[in-house]
Amino acid sequence: MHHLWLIPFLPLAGFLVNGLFGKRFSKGIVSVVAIGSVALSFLWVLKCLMAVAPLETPHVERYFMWIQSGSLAIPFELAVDRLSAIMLMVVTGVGLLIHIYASGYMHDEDGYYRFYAFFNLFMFFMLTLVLANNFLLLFVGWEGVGLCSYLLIGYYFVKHSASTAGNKAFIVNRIGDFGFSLAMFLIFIAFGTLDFPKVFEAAKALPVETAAGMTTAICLLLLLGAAGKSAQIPLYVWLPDAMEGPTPVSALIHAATMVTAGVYMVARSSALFLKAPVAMETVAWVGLATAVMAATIGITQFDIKKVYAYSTVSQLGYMFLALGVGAFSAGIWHVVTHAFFKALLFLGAGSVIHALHHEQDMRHMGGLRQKIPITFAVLTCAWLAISGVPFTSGWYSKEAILGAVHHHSPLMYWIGVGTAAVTAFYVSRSMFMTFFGEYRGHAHPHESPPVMWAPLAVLAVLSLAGGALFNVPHILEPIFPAAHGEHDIMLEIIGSAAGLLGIGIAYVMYIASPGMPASIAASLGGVYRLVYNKYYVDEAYDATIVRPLVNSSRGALWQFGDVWLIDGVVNGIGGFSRWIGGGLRLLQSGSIRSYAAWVVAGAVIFIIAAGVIGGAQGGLR
Amino acid sequence: MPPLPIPTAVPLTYYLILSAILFALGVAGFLFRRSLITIFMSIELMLNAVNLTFVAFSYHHKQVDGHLFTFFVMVVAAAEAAVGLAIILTVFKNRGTLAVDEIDSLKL
Amino acid sequence: MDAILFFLFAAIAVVSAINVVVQRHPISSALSLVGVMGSLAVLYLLLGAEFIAAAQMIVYAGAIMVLFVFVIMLLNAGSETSPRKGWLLTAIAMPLLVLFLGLVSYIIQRGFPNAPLVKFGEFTGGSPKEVGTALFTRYLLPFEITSVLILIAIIGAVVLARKEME
Amino acid sequence: MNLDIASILGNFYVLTLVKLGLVAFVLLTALAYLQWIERKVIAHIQLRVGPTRVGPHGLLQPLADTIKLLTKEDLMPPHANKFFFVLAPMVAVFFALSAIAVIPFGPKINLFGIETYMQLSDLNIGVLYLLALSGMGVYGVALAGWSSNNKYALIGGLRSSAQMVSYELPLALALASPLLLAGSLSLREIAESQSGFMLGFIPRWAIFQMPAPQLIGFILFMIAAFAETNRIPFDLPEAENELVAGFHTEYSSMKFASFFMAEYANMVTICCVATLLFLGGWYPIVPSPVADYIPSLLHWGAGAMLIFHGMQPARKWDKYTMPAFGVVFLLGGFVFLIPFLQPILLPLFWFISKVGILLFLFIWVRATLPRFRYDQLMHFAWAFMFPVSVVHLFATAFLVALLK
Repeated sequence: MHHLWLIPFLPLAGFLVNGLFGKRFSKGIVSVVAIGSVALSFLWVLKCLMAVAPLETPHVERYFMWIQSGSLAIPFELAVDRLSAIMLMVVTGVGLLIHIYASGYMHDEDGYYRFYAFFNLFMFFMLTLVLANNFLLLFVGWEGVGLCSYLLIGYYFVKHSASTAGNKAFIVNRIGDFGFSLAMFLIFIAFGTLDFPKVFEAAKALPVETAAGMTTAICLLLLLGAAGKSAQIPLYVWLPDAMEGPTPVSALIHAATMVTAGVYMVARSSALFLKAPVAMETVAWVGLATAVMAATIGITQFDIKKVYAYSTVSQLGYMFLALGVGAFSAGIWHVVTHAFFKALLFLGAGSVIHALHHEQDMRHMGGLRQKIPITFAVLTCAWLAISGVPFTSGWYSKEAILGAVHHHSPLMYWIGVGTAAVTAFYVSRSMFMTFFGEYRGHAHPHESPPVMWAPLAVLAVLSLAGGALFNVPHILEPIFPAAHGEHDIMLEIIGSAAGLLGIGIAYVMYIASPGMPASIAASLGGVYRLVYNKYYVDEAYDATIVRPLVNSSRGALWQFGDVWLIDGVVNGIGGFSRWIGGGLRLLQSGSIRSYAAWVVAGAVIFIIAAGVIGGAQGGLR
Repeated sequence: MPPLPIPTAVPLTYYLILSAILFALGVAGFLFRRSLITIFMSIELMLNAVNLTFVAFSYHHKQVDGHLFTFFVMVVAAAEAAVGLAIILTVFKNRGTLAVDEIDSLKL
Repeated sequence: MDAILFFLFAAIAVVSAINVVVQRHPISSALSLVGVMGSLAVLYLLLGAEFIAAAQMIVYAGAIMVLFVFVIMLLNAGSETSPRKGWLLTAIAMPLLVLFLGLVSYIIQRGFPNAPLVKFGEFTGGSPKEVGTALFTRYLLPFEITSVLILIAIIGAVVLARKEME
Repeated sequence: MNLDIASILGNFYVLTLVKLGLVAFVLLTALAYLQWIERKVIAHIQLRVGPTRVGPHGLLQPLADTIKLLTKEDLMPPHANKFFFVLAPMVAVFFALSAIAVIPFGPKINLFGIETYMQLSDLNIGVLYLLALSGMGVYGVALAGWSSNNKYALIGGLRSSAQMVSYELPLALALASPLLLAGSLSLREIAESQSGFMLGFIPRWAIFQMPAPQLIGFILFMIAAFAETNRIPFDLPEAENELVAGFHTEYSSMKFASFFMAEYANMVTICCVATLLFLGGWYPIVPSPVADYIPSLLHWGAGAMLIFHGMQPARKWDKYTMPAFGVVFLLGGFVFLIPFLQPILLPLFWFISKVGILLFLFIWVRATLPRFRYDQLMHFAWAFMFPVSVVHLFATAFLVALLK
């Protein structure tokens, strides 16, 4: 017993304190409570991991029987194995940094305590999700993070766009969660339990089913859930809009932790997926498609946060690609490194936005290199990392993925490489547009306070050295068989080259000859407009799904079902009872005594009846 | 001094019948009194009668449960008295009377 | 001894109960009711229900009836005038009541043809300890619910009795 | 055999009667003299001498008062509800006096081969019995206020009933926590549970007893007790300057006296309860060998002081009275050394002295503090006393459950 429950419950305590009394606290106390709780849980994570190391086998702690109904028995169990250990480290560590950063970024916002309360609540649910030892508890965390994401996207709820974005995220996630819950039902039908160990033991025993079958169905439904949470095709549309939330939220929830929950979940249930090659293939292609699509969209965006949002989507695509080709550990590795550099990118962007007084359009930036040097420096690290410049963290994980992909199918590999180049291109583009050239805005940029750039510095170091520091595949050796595909130096060179190529093109287009992008955009106008408008996916969804749904429900459910059917019945009953009541009303003289007399009469009759029956049965016993 | 006579006891039924009598008297009070307060007191009387049966049966079965029911009845009676008397106060404030047969319409 | 006590206090109870019904003035009724409760408390003691007897005195006689007396004094409710259309009701209800009483007594006699004699001290399960144990083990849920009930009653009483804010 | 039962029974009844007579006599005298003491103490606090005319130092004052009250005209106000007007003082005094029945004054004693407790009857729900009586005590006041058909009296009655009902809660709650320590409702067992010493010198009284010292509980209890007995600073029901004399405005002669008696009896009872629940009943404050001599020493000290004062008299008769009392005290000191009386006298001494100190506290407070305003009183009861006592009870329960 190492009291794992403290890990999630410390942030919960923070949430309760801030949520209940935060209004009365000063901002100092609020941030101390929030950051302190997360810091404590980070330390507690370290302590627990020290205690349970080396963790060859999972360490499970059962607290009480949570749900006990028929054959369904769900204990409240927390477990930590190497996989969840890594996730714990990332969530609490990065989470802590972002909490600290937020105390600077959010300082002038009102509802400061509300922000931190939700932030802590998110940490609680995320840690529950990671520590859960059965699907249901994981689902609780899953829903909880969704809720917090909704609350925080809509943090500026006075802004209509923000609240609608929140709703969109919530609804789209519902679709995914629907899939997830169906998957859980199927799992219970197939295995009779929801506990990870039992399910996966049973799954290991199953034969590999080549055709579609139960396992495949389960896996595809799980994939649907994961796609919802991790913004994969077709459910990625919510993530770009989610950027309406404050930047720390985008960094923590929509880049570093929550969106990787899907990856974690799929990796967690790898035992199932390995038995369903069809599902695996689907995962891989979904990931790849998402990666390409999002990357291309990323090229054309001008809102700096939108660019990073699409880059997040495409990086998640990478992770799914890795999972799909069976390189789970590579995927998780990318989760970790991505958490570092993407959080850094967002926080850096936040720092830029903060510097420019909430200017997000890159066309009004530029030349900030001298004005906010520290931000520039840290962002450069992130830029190198995500572009896969050799020996940065991003490079390691990306190479691992690409290696595995190549082993799986060369076609996918080449697409992946291309995407890598594109990725490098648009990130560089954003960097050049932001920091190089001359300043095109009219705000007066100012460097952010230390409380903001200190975490950035830490993250910068991590995103440079993180890959080398945490050799995830090695750590995950006991859980996932070593990623096949021995290190092929050729592949690595190609991958790195792709990244550098992307940077180079960006340099040519945005530094060397600044006129070029416009002309290119003009030359391929149709394609450009298509991409610029995000392939009209939102519009398509709106036309094909949303509007028909609204119309049909208005017509069928409201007009017919509610107004005609239900109201009709209810009113009918009402009229009928009024008719009856008209008759009975005469009894109701309003004098209590007469009522009492009636009651007594009833009692007497009842007693006579009882006496008769009692007599028939010969006295009461 | 001489030994006292051995005390003679009464059967349980006496208690039950006593409670029946009290209950009937409570009903009578409810029926024949006009003052809202007195009617309310008659209700309390009935509750007491019922409590007596509870305790008597609890003795009969040599189990404590009956006492607990009595206890709960008391709690309910207390709550009822609190709310009921508050209602009576309000009624008196609005109607200026406590006679039930003058308070027979919902709106003034 | 038990018999003497029983008859004594049963008599007191019945007489006071009758008093409750026939007295014209609410205060008199209230105090007669206190008398009923007191004698019932003694009967409870005879039945070995010490705790309930004490609770009867504390809760009923000591709190509830004080509330009644308090309200009666507050309203300064005078004695009743005779009802307007009482005779009809009486005509209907009196026989009903008598019938009711007769039936109940009959059934009781039928039900317990050879009821045991009530001897003081034969049942000692009514001590505070036993009651408390039962209350906090088997009857925990009802107990908690009553606490909620009381909370509701408090709120209701406050809302009803406070001055209208207009 | 049969005869044995008979003798035991006879013995029992006779014994109870004897004890009853004894207690009644002592209590009533004490009540009468308590009033004299109160007047004296207040007088001295206010730098007066108090009653001195009747008897030496006014020692016969109570007697005179009694005679006066007995011989006064018994007024019956017109339009008063006769029955309840007469009933009220009886109710008050009845419930006030009958509380003493369960109060133990000392341990089991063995006198002339008769084993008995220094207590009229040992109810195993003694505490509840006392609570019930204190609840019933309200009727006396309320009825008196209502029946005398007088606005002042009515307001006094209403106030007192509201006040007593409100303060009964904190009283009961404060008194519940020592019960948790003792684990019993019988006053005797509660007192016995406080015998002995911790670390050899701290008495295991409830206010010191580990794991949950009841000091706060004791204070709460005493405050509530002041209110329960309608004493200053909570004597709203009889606030002279607003309500003439409150609920007993219309009363005179013996009825008035019985209200008076009831008030003092309540005072005595509640002090006894405080002593039994919180101050370790009849158990001495120091371990045995020392404790046995303290009474004698005290008496001798008192006697010596009296004689010394008799040497240089302030008033002319002091030179006779004071030495006389001094000698009485000296002899009294020796009485405590008689071996076969010690097991009776020592507990009695400790018990009575504790009660006396508490009674003195009552009087002292009356001489010192001003009166509350009514809304303050209620607000104090519900907004301070009640929550605090609830929290205190929970804390005690928690500690007891944890450490016992």
